[in-house]
Amino acid sequence: MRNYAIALLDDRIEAGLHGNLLMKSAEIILGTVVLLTLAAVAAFVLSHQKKLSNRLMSFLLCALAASSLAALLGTGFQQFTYVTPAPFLLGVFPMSFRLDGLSRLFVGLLSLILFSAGLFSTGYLKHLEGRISSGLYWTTFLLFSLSMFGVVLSGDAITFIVMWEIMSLSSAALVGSDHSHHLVQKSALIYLSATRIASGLLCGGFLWMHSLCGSWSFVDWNFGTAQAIFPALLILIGFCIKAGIWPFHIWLPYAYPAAPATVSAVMSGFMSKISIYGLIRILVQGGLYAPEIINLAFFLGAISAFWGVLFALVQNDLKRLLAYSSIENIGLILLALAIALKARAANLPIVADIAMTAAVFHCLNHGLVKSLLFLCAGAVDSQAHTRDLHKLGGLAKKMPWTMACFFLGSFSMCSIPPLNGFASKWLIYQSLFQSAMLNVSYIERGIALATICLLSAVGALAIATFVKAMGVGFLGTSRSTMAEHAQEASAGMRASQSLLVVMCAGLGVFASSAVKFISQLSLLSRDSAASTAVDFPLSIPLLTGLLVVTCLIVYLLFLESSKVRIFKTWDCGFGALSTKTQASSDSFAQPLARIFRPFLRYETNSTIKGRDRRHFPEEITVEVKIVSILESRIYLPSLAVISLGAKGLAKLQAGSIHLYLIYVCSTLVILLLVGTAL
Amino acid sequence: MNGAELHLLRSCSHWVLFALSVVFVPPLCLGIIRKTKARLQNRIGPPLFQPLFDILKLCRKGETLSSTMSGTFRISTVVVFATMLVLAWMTPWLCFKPWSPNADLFLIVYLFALARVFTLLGALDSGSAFGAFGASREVTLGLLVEPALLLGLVALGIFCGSSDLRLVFAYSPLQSTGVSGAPGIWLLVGVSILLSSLVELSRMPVDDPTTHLELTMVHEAMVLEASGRNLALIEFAHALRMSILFGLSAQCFVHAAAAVWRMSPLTQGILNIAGIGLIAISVGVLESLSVKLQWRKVPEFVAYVVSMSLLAALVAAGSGVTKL
Amino acid sequence: MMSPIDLCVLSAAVLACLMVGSLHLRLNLWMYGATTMFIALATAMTAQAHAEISLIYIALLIAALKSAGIPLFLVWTSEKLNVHRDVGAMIPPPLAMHLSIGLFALSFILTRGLPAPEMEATGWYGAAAGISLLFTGLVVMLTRRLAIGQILGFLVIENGIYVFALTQTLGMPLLVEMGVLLDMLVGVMVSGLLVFKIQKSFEHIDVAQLTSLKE
Amino acid sequence: MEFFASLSAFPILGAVMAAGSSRIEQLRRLVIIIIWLQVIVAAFLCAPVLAGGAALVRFTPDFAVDRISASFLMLTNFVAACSLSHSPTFFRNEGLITGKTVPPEHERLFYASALLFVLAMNFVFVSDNLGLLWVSIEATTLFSAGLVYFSRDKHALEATWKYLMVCSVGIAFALLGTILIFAASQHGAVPGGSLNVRQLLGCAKQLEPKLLELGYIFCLLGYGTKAGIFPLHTWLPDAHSEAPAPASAMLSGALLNCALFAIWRVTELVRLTEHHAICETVPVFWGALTALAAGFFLVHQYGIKRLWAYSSIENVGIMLVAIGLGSPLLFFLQALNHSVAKVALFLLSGNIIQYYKTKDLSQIRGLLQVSPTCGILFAICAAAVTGMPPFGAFIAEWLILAKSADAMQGIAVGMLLIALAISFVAVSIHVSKILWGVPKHEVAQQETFSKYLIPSLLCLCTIILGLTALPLIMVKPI
Repeated sequence: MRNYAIALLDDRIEAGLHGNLLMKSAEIILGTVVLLTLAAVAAFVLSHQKKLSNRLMSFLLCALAASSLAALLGTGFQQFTYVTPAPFLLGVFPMSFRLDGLSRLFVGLLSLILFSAGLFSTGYLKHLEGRISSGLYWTTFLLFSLSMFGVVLSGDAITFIVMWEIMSLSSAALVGSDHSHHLVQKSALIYLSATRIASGLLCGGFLWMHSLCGSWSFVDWNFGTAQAIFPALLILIGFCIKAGIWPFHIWLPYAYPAAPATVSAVMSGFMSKISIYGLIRILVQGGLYAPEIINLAFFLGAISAFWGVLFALVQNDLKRLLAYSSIENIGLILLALAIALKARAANLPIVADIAMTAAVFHCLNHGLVKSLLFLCAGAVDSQAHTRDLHKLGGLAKKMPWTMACFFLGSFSMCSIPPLNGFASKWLIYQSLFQSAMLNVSYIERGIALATICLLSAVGALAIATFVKAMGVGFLGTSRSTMAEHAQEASAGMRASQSLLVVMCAGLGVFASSAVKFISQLSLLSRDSAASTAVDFPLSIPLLTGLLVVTCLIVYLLFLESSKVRIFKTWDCGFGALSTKTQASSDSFAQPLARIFRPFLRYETNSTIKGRDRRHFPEEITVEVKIVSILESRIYLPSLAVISLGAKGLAKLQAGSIHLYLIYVCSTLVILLLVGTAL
Repeated sequence: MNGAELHLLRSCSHWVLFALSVVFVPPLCLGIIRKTKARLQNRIGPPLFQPLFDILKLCRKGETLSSTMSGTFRISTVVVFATMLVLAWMTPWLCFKPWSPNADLFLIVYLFALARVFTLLGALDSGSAFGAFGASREVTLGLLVEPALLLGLVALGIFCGSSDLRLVFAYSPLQSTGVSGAPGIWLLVGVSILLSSLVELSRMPVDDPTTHLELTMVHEAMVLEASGRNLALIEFAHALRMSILFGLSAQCFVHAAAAVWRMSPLTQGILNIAGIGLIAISVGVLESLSVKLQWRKVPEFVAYVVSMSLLAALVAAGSGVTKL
Repeated sequence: MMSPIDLCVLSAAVLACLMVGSLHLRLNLWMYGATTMFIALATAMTAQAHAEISLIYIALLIAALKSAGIPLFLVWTSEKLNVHRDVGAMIPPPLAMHLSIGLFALSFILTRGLPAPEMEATGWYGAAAGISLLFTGLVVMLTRRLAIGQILGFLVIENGIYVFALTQTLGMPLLVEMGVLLDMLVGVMVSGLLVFKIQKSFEHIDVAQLTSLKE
Repeated sequence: MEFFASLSAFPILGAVMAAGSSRIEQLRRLVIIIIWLQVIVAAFLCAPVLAGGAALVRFTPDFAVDRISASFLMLTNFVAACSLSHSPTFFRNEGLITGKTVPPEHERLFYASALLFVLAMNFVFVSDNLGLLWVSIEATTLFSAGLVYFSRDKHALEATWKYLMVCSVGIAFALLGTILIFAASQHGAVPGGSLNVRQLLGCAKQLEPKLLELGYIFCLLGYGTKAGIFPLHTWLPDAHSEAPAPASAMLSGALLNCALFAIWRVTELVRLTEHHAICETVPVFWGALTALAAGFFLVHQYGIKRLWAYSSIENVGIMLVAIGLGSPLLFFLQALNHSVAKVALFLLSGNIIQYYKTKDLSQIRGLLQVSPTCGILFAICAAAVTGMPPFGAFIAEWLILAKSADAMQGIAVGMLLIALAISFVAVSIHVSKILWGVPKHEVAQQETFSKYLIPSLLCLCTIILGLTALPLIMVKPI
């Protein structure tokens, strides 16, 4: 053990000797990090002046994001490892950070999201006055963001797991920050438990790999060997839990709605991608070939893509809907990863490159879009004081800017050209198409075709989901007075939304260069030498231009000059329509939900009251019930088993001293038996 | 005159032909369908170009908007119309087409989706119950039909080794005679595209466009609030969509034929247009013979379509030449 | 063949077994005293067998403190609290006695395998006696409900261990022996005081009823 | 002789004065001074080992400190000093907040027995002789009984009685084990036998295997009872929850280490012999089992201090694994981190109990509202004690897991991981219920700086232990 510690000491010193200019910049980043932590504490100290601390902290957050972006650009494209010098140590381990193509991409994404979250915060936190303690919120938020930087930059397993745990803990604290509601507490605890289980599995996998490869740094880990299957499985499951892949997604629809919008934006936008990052960094770049694992990942990804969007369709809480849709997208990303691995195993480098690019590109896109959508939802929540689609509606006139941002985000989620969602979706389709064409085994071809079919169904469902969100949430007339009195969001909030919208549109229109950039990082392997550029043949800019121009022409030709008369919506001559006559979110989703009844456990019970009910109903109530099978059939029972076991064990502590003495004696007997056995 | 001029003339003629067919084919399709139905009901029926006249008439009218509407409604009309024009340009639904950019099949399908989304938003903007009815049904049909359409095109793509529809339809039958099941694939895909277009366009047996019982309508219910030029744009876009889809399936049938008997591009072109007409007639016949399916039965109908294109795709994947 | 030392310790063990048979506190305590006296005797014999002066002091200490002092103290306590009979827990005393006699036999079997101590023919009897005293003590602790009964059981266990040490080893270091004795005395004192407190706040010293602290 | 004098002078002096003095305020100050003086004394005694790099310092034939015992000696005195320096504040507030003032004679008895308790614990670490080790451990039991008995109500009585009886029986077994080891040493190894640790370590190979094995088993059982290994832990939650907060802090932060240290002594001995399977397999699995059981016990808890008691049991299990892996370094690291965090937790729990006037977890809500400082310190310490990074405990547990994984103890690793997960989830559920929400009824409390001085100090320590090279520096010599 001593040698262990000493060895660590030695290689730390060695690493210290190999310092170069890049490390200087890294030290600068480290410095800012420390400084910001101090600032967070400061915020905590002056937390009683809410306004000031909010301003200061959101500024600091933006500063952090900007500085990290600057550091990214500053360090150019070379990759380097940085091992912390003596004082910055994890007890006995040096922290080792690694900056390369992959982490660069994710750091960039994180910085963007954090920047917009910071912009958003000042305006948003107003409506949480008195419900959350801003000092605590900001401290944990900064801790959260710093730890996420740490995770994507970490070069070895220990740094990774440390940062990972800090991230989980701080995010759980953030989820629970509005802890006066009971539901919020419950959600935070569910999330905390899920994430702890995930990290437990990860620890298991890491320890196992360490005992196999004798090293903590990811670079030395090789998953090609036969006995590396089990650690690979542990790691895969761990990451799946954290990412909210079916069937481990239970925590997600609780956590995201419960958290403040900024937090859920960051969590869904980036934290769920961190699992993907981990999968790429550890399993993909570790050279995983085991078909069992790959097929498992493929299967899980496909299922969660479908399951997520299906449940998103029938949600009535705006943020819950978004949460489920991020399950869908993470599923898509995992699916793409699995396709890449399959293709690599089947020796189809082109397909593998396409799929890999698709996965990473979709990470970026979904990160941006989903944080945009969550921010918009937050804006709606802060202005209309509800997220329930049954109470929303008619916001189009109240908050047009937010509506525009939300619509564009939703289009991108429906992967409609020319927005970025389409580009990455196209890549996934393309990879499947190619493997259906090129793959040697006919079974694989069939699977690819079936997956294409599934994906198109998922796409159509996504359209249904987001049309519902847009139409019921923003169009028509307000369904409640709260929505009636909504105001447009503050300038900062709008600015952050628009920033993200611009990013999405940009990534969509100039997808081809983005794709080239990503594919040249050649993320499939550790050595960035073997890089083959994936080409993106669609001329999206032309298409966009064409669409815009045609729209303008058509508008000018036809509608611009036409005489318009404003009248009320046609009411079949019954007189003024009540807002209840509009389609509610349930009724909009009903035909589709009916088709998928068996999956959703979809039940509608309607009761009609009044004498002669058929002709003169006095009261009609229709309620829709959806039961999540997993939760009711699997998770709750297993929880019950655990708590039952705990109760049973607690019976041992019965309070009688005679019993206790008997334990002592029986333990003695057992020990003697064991001793004789050994 | 030399090659360059000839080529120029050629492309000019293509442009002209294309423009003419974009303007006249869609209303003609509608007209033919109506005419057929009238004939089968022993009526004279309106002249073939009546739909065009209707649209022109609507263009002269002013429009009435609901007070609840935001700008979304009008924007959506414009976008739908524009998208349809772009689609008409990009999709190889006619075999005489001017130059167009990469008509990737996924892109085409998702451009259709774009049009659909805006139609839905327009329908929901007025806050009327009918619009919402129509929208939620349209969305359901979309879910059912999109896989069928996509898979059909994918089958062609796999068979011809590219996802670019230009290449797919430029794919000369001479190459494919060697490959087993070539006409079969074309035929299957043609049929599945035709049937899915029936669903997509919400015509019989899925929906009866001529009825005015709102509770059963899909498309008509969505455009209930539209009027005047708005309505004109919507109707024309709808017709254009119809002719594009019919054109695609006609193309498939032509290729299927070409895979058996060789024929010159000119004949192909003529057959293509004629095919669209024939399809329109047959749709008319179908509509006057069949009855509207019960709403709950629609998925079963669509299941046939999906299975057909899946079959085509599987055959294609099975027989497709493996390029490594 | 059996040395007088073995005889002493074995009779101590038997006496202890017999002690289990009665619930009468004072009788128990005096029997315990007698047991301890036997052990003191055995210590003295060992002392002269191995010419260990220190053991003589130990023997005297045991005789004085353990076989006389402690029983007196506990008897005094029971007089003060005027409890005279234990209620007896779980199994009735005759059965408990037979059980401990059975354990007495068992201890012979268990200790058979132990290697004999240095320059001794056999330490078997001594070891058996020690272990059986240990068992008896445990039986007492498990079957007595009164606090005093439990103290008694603990004392018997202590005796057993001491006997084992005496017969298996050639005298532990004096310091350790002293420490052990001291600890025991303090322990008995502390628990004796506790018994008073228990009586004061519960109006009984039935420890089987102290079950309010549990999960 | 001067060794005994130097080590025991201050505690005994303090104890005598505490028993005698009548002015309580003076006494409170005096105790603080004395205990820190004791820390300095201990530091002087250990200096040659810890600073000078000597392997062993022998005071008398039977008293010596080697590196690990020196580290533990320092830790124990530090823990005791922290708890005792917090106790005056605690007793004052006991009077101020809960209203029922502590009778001065009770407090005097508390200080007296606390100081003697500390002395006994010191002797545990300095005694280089298994017999004396046993004596001092027994002594700790007797003196700490006085601490547990502090509040003199029925519960306290019950807890004390159980503590005394169960531990005495266990300790008796330990004595038997010690005797067996002595007997083992007489068979050829040492003429006339010996209990001197160095001597035994020197001739470990010649010890009579059978007797040694028996002795090991009995010692493990005996000291295990004192350390609260499942299922011998039965006394522990009662004692910890009934004692006043500073006392529970000492019991959990120092006493358990003493017992485990005793186990380490015998394990160390048996490891040197040929057949050391028993001292590897048994502790590793028993420890993992203990951790797992404690995790389950944590799920349904009603007492705030019982909660921490069970978490102590879990940590004892982990330390036992470290012992089984034969690594004093890991054992000490884990002990260090656990003690520091756990002491802080018990002291804070004392404050919380004073705020809410109840130990019942279901009555304690909304601490973040009542006292943010207390709440945040509480949360930090809870995270630290459940082995969350970046606190020291994480590193220690990680090292232990890694070592046992490398030692191919896959099952133990799995059990430990499950145990850690369950206990974390359970603790975090209880803690977040304490922190969040709104208090069930009006809570009277006045914030004073002194209340949080020691806990925040300890918080800082665990963070430093986790985030700096300090552990490396501290444990490098071992």
